[in-house]
Amino acid sequence: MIRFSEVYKRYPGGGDALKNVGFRLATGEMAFLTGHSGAGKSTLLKLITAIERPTRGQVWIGQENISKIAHRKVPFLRRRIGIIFQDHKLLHDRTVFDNVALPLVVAGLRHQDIRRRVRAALDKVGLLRKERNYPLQLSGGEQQRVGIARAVVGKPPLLLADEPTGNLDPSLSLEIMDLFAEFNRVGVAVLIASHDLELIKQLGYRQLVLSEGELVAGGDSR
Amino acid sequence: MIRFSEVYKRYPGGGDALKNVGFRLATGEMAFLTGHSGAGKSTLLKLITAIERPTRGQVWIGQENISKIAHRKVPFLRRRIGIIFQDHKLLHDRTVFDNVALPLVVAGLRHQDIRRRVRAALDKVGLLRKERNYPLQLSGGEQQRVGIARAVVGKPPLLLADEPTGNLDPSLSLEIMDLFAEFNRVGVAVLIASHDLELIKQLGYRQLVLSEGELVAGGDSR
Amino acid sequence: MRPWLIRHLQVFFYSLGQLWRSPWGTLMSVAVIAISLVLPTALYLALEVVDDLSGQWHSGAEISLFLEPEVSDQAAINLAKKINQRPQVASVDYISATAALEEFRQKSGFGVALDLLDKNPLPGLLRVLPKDNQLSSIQAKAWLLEFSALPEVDQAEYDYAWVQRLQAMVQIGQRLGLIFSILLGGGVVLIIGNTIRLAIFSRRQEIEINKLIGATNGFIRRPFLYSGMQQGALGGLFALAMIYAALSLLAPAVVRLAGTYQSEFTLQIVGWIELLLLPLLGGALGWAGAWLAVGRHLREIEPG
Amino acid sequence: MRPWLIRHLQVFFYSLGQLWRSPWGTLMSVAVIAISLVLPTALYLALEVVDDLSGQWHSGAEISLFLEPEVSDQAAINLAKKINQRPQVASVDYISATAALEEFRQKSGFGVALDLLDKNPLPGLLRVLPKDNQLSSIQAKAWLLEFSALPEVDQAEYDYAWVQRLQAMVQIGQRLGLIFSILLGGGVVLIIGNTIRLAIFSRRQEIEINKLIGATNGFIRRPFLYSGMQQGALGGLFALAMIYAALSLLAPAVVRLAGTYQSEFTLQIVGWIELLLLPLLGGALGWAGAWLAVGRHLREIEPG
Ligand SMILES: Nc1ncnc2c1ncn2[C@@H]1O[C@H](COP(=O)(O)OP(=O)(O)OP(=O)(O)O)[C@@H](O)[C@H]1O
Ligand SMILES: Nc1ncnc2c1ncn2[C@@H]1O[C@H](COP(=O)(O)OP(=O)(O)OP(=O)(O)O)[C@@H](O)[C@H]1O
Ligand SMILES: [Mg+2]
Ligand SMILES: [Mg+2]
Repeated sequence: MIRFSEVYKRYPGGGDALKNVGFRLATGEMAFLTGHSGAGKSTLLKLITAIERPTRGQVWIGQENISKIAHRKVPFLRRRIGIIFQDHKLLHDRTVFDNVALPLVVAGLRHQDIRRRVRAALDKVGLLRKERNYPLQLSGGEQQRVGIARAVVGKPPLLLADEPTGNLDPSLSLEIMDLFAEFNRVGVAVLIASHDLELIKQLGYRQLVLSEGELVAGGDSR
Repeated sequence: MIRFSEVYKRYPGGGDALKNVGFRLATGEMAFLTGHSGAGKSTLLKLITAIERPTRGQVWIGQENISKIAHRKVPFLRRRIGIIFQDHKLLHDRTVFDNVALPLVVAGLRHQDIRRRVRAALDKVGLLRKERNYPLQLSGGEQQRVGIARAVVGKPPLLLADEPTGNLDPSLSLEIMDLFAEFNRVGVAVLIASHDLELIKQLGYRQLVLSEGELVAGGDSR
Repeated sequence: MRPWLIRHLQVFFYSLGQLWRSPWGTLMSVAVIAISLVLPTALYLALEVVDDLSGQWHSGAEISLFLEPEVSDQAAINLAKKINQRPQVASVDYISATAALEEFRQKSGFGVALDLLDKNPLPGLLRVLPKDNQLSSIQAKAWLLEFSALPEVDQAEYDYAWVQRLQAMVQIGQRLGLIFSILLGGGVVLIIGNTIRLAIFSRRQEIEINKLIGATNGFIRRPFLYSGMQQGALGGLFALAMIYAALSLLAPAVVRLAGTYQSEFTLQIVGWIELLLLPLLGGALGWAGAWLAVGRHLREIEPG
Repeated sequence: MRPWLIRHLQVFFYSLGQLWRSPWGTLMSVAVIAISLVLPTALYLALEVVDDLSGQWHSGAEISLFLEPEVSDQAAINLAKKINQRPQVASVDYISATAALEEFRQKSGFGVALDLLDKNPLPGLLRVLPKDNQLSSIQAKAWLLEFSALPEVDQAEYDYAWVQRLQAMVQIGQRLGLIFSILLGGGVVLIIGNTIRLAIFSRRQEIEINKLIGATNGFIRRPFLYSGMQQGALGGLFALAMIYAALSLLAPAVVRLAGTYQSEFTLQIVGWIELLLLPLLGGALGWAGAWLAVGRHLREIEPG
């Protein structure tokens, strides 16, 4: 599903955020990405979604080399990936329903289908009764769950999450992780950046550990 | 320092976010505010900073009843409180230095003083070498620390934090909490909303526990 | 084909709804656009009116043929008919000596003085109006030579002063028209472009999120284009209303003025059908302005 | 007092820097403001020019006194002096019978015809120019009665048609002026207000954060006010340049036109000192527009 091969990322005017990173994530696999603050976790996820381009090396998603993907192909790449952001990235002037519906609207689904799938996704994160609210009327944890619903509503084969439980209490965090595991069981590949080591240990999936931009554990066995 | 007395908060079109909340936080005291997602932690902090007004009851900061504080007095109330937000709330088009300097500029300090105190605050959170960067060039944890530096730079007698370690790895979380404890030792009252029960237990300060808007532990002994 | 149409209609009504939800902002943008459309239109109408009036006044650019005193009315009329057959001549008027004196009396205000005359000192007169309104001075001289050679004609004259004046006025009008058109055409484009530009910035976050979720540039561009078009069209409608109001205010005064020239000119001449083009024009300009602004700024906004 | 001043200067240069950092947006806003300042100024200048020209043309609104044929030049001049002493009379011209014939010849274009006359049929003429440019028709009639009673005067006449025409023109000019002033005045306020309004929305987050940190409304308002003022002033400068360019383009044509009226009128009359007020006016309008927009929208933006 994902393959990094000798990937380097240097931001203009900064040191190397990623150094010689190589790993594979199989189709339908689930893994955690950990490491200290500033280790390069978010950077790695940004390379997968073509928000940033690698300075050197190659990033493959499925059969596609996205290190040099054409600009007009990027939207279609992103439609195949569900992304959950550290800071939710919700539209404050639209209801929860409209926020979750966004990927389906973008993909051009029919109105009835949108309605059905959005409600199913909201139900899964336990926010069906808040569908008419606006994001600012929700607590931080509720906003996070709206973001998760939006990421899964399009049934993408790959799910990326950047600290999805950062703002959730422990029991809710576990619930959300279970949700990811559930998606994983039906064949979705999942990669979650997190620093909740406790929880990760508990769940027992593969761990990719970054330190100072280098993959120090869980990468390709070379 | 802070006194809540029979405070109710109902948002328009929602249930009661806070119900009959009463507690005191002494000058120079440090406490944690915990509870499940949606319990009302952020709402409670918003009442202290006059972002929201209580539906019933009274909120006192020092000698001031801020349940009915006049609009033009609100800015001066907020200058006495350092606030750390769940989503950083940094200005993306200004450098780290300028972001941290903001409260001092607002208060009208002299240029030399601003420079000295900003660098001291940045040093404390370990970001002095990033003072010329823009927030988007920082990792999530680094942005969080910029927010902390901005909150403490004005040396306020009261510090509020809404999940300040939500996006930090455990060791950095501990560091940050130690930082708060340090401020507390020099006489600053600190109130931190967090769900990192592990860490809170470890630190051993008072805990105010909210559940469904009610204060179920750590409040006034009536 | 149908889902495609539905999607466009959705965006159309969505952006119309957005405009409706911020009525003050919409009103401001629309008013600004309307004003910038009113001004060139007013200029265009004014030029049309001047053109029309000057057509009625062109009689000044005529050639006067003073006939010999012995030429009879009948001979004069025959001559007039002969001249009228020339291809470049629009019309020929015969003014007999008696009629000339009468016109003279009225035109000059020297009525009393003329009563003192023993006999009519004026000759008969043929007024030749050329088809080409602005006879070049070379042409005019050729005509003068030719006409004065006719046996019935004593002398031929041409009102140079009037022609010069007219030409100078036309020149000023053209330059003014050029300057105003540039200013106002640029104004409309700038205003709509600026409005959309700022709208893009105030919806920066929305654009970023849409890009992250896999929206194509076309998808993101669409609501802005519709919004620009709708604002432009609304501006055009407002402009139409303003011009109608202005014409209603002006009409009585213009009719009074025209009356002093014995002219039956009224403002009804204004092309109502052309005015109905205003909303269409506004919509097209709005679309174009939005397209420019979106093209420039959409690329800048990338999620980081 | 000094730190206060320093803070204001800081904000001034900060917002100038902001403008400089987004040159395209600034250029657009400034150009839009400039255009909206140019148009009323052009109107004002045009009205000034017309006023000036019509002052030179007012000689049409005069009273003509036709003298009895037996009145000598000397007697006529004495009468002129006597009439000139009246308080309401601006000037009196004496045109002798000979001079009258000569003027006649030139004005009418009937030069040849007049050569046929045995003797000068025209009487001497006094042209009385009233001080009040627009003599009401009642006043005019009273004067006519009075003058025609003088023994030297054969008949007194007044050019009603010209007066009517002038009044109708003035009326149209005034109405046009009113309409244009309303449109353009409203335009300037709307444009600047709109620009600032959208600027506020695109800096919504900044405002929210500043409020959270304890900034007073005055503190938040200040950069917007400075920005509005600076944009307005820049717009005024641009407008000044545009008007200068337009005048340079127009001047030759106007001089040529004035030449046909034997007038020495040039566009130098235009008030250059008044034009220098444009940047000041622009700055003031910008400040006002920003103040309105900020006042309306600052309260809306509250951290939530
Ligand atoms: N746009 C950018 N420009 C310059 N430097 C950047 C940029 N984005 C990130 N960096 C730097 O790259 C390094 C890695 O950042 P990244 O956001 O990937 O860390 P992270 O592992 O996600 O940390 P956190 O857990 O705090 O979110 C950091 O040192 C950061 O300062
Ligand atoms: N502006 C608002 N309008 C309506 N309801 C609101 C608003 N803000 C919060 N709420 C509701 O009030 C309740 C308490 O919200 P609050 O943000 O205080 O929770 P929290 O304890 O901070 O949760 P979290 O840990 O997820 O941040 C929630 O049910 C939320 O939906
Ligand atoms: Mg990160
Ligand atoms: Mg919260």
